[in-house]
Amino acid sequence: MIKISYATAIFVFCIGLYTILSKRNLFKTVIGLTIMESGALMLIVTAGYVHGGVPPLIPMEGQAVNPLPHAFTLTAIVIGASDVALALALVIKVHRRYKTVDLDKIRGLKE
Amino acid sequence: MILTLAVIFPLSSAFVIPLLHLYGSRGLRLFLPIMGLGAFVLTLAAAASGFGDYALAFFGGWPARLGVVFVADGLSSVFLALAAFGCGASFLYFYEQMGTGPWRFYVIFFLLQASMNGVLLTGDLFNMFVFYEIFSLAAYLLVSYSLTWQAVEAGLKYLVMGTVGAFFILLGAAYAFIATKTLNMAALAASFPQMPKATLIVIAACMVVGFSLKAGAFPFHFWLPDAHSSAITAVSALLSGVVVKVSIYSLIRVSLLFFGDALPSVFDVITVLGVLSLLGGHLMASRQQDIKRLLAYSTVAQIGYIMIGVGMGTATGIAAAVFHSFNHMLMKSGLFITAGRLAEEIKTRNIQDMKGLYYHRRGMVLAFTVLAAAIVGVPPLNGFMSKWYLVVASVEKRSFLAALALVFGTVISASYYIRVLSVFYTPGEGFSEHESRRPVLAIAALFSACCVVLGLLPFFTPIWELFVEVGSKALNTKDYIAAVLLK
Amino acid sequence: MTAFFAFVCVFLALTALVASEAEEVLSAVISLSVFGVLMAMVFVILQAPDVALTQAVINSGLVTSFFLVAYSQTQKPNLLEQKQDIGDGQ
Amino acid sequence: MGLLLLCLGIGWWLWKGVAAMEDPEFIIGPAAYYIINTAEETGAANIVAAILFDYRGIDTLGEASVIYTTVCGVAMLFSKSKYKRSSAGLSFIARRGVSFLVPFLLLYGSTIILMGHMTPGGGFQGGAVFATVTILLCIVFGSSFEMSRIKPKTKETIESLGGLFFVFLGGVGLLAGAGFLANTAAGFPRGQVGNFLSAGAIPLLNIAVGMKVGAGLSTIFYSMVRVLELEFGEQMSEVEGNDKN
Repeated sequence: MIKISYATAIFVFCIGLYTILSKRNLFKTVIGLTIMESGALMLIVTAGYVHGGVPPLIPMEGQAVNPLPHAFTLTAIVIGASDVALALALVIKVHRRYKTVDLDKIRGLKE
Repeated sequence: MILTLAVIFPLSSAFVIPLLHLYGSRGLRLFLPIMGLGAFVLTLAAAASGFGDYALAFFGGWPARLGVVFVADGLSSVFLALAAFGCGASFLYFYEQMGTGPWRFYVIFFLLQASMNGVLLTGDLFNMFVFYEIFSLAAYLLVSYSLTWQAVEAGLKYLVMGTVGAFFILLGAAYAFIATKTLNMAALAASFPQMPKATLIVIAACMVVGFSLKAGAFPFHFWLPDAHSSAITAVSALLSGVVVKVSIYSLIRVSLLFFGDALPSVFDVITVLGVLSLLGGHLMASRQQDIKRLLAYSTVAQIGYIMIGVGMGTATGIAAAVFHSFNHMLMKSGLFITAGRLAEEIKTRNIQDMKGLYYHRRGMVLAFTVLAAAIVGVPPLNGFMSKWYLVVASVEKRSFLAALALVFGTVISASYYIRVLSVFYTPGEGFSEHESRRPVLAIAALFSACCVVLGLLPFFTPIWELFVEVGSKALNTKDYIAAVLLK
Repeated sequence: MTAFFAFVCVFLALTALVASEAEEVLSAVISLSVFGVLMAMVFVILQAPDVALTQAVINSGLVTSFFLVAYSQTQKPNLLEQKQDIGDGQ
Repeated sequence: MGLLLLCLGIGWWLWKGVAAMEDPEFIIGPAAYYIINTAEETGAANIVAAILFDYRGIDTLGEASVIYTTVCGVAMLFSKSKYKRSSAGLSFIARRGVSFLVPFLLLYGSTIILMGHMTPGGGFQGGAVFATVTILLCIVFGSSFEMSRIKPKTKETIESLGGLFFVFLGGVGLLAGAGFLANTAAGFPRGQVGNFLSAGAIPLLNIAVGMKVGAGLSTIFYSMVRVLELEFGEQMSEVEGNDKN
């Protein structure tokens, strides 16, 4: 189960990277950022899972999973959301200048 | 205590400024210079506490293994001093030009300074990522601060590239966490050599790619010239002088601490990246007609110099890299301030339109000349000294190719800076006849004087030995681990 | 449990692919929202309720609404032009 | 196609990095310490909250600052924009339904924040719920309704005060000599694990973060909703004129 999770996380990360590299639409780029971030987060959360673990809440019955990655992930989710919000705000701004979100048509800064 | 305050004071300044703005703007006029000065002094004090022994600050009173710890050693001290001076100059320049009107700029500026100190001080990989993100977001915003379309577009480009870099760093941290179940940098450094080779390579690649993206080394450089040339002058000076150096610091810290023993081939990769960015940056710079773009590409090349120094992986190499970082902060901030001010005054950034500028703006052009001579590496100036030590370090390590690239790069940079200067000194007409205001001239003069002084100091004082000590201390990871974990 | 988890993971990868490959930005955004909810499910299965709550609220709620706002902002001129066209037609 | 292959290659290589490590059978590292000692040392029943606000409190301050930076930036980017026209909002039934729903949502958000040290949740999640409520109000009642009720100035004040409150609570620890953001070591009462009043400063920190995140995220949304920019104004008013005709 852990290996499945790792594999999915890596696959998702790579899809995000591929989206950023290949798509010419600025919205797609931002979507790629979100997907990439989720992949990295899934990897971290999976790192804390142990077989048959219970959530890290007192009182616990049985062995708890590792709570440290949960704290990391919480922080990282909020950071990712802020990144995305700022990126979208800038996309709106760029769109107001060029009236398009197609990277190929945005050629203000050359070379 | 002082380490904590160096982060908390600018941070709370950033929280207070909107309140001051909303409820009585006289307070803002009164407190803003105090805040700027306080941040400057506290950063310098934190830097001073790190020289000599390791200075530590434990958050929440937890030991380093459990909580987050701030560590100041020689390496972070030098970079803290660099950040203090660069931020101070940029703050002064902006304050002189704009006053207290654009208060949002100051909020973002103080957030940048607080998080920068955080990155330089922290001893925890995830904490570094968090501070790094504040710092990067603030940098993207400062780039697009002027809200011209170039600035917004450059900001978006910078944001996308920087965020991809940040996620690579996060991925590297995730791998490190999977392998060791901790993210304290000292604990990680202790357990890295036992890690499987495949994992180690993945972590190394993620970190190098992430930090190179953030620093703008050659294959990942394409956002840097746009961002650094589209921003307003104060921000350009800040970005080229300080922001890039923080990424360099993280690269040095991570590569030495984690891969110094475990995977030494990382340093070869860093050297190759350095040589590539040196040659690429200089070649691109020599083709530019826009003076700020020229300076921005020159920054790419100078990052190459610093990375070659890091890639040597020896005490001399690290010392030369650190020394060159400091010098580059002085030179490039000064160049951006002078060139940016000149370009603002004559309302063009095209080099060809600046013919005869010397005869109308003597002070600024003279300062520019000194700084340009320093960055090319004319002998008694600081640029020459650090480049000399870089060559010495690479010859010591027997990587003659790197040394050759260093020399060759200097020749190219001489060619294009001479092109700019010859335009400045050719007689020409058509500029309004008012000299720049005094404070800006004073900043420019101060920076060029520092360049001369730092170039002469190694002849009279053991300042170079100081840097070598910083380098050898940074290389000594055992001491670092012991100092952090055993307290 | 493992089989269910594998099923969710496959679905997750599929929604990520759709979000990446969809022609329409709007369908990509909706797919991203579904992706966020599935990710929250994965976090629940991995015994991380805190993270799942955050993921559900922030990533599939707030971020999606940000995307939709930004998308509608960029669509506005086109909409207006269309309206103008219709007006001219009349 | 080449890019796809490149990404798949990177993925394969990342997978080899993961496959080289063994799955954990039990917990090692600082987390083992947290699980055993959290109840005794911090008094929080939710170990994740204890880590976020006590063991690694500075991370959380940084995280709150990230949102603050974004809010500042988005407000800066759209500072020249203006609301020219409020969106109309939805029908009467939807309005009634939502105004019935809103108190419960607010209650839910406050519960998440206040119980953050005992159950899953906390300042971030609760703040995000509050922000969602304001977004809902914007959609249902039109964008000018919320503006007239809660001024941007109020939101900005709440946000700054939240940040200052966090720093102040941290500063108490610094003054007590136990380090920034110290909790029980700085004299905050630990209380009984599982009680509402327990875990020292953690509930207070949750409130501070909730204030900051709620106000911040809703400011981001409202800045982005601002419809028109000045340079765009004429074209829009023309179109509006057409609409009326």
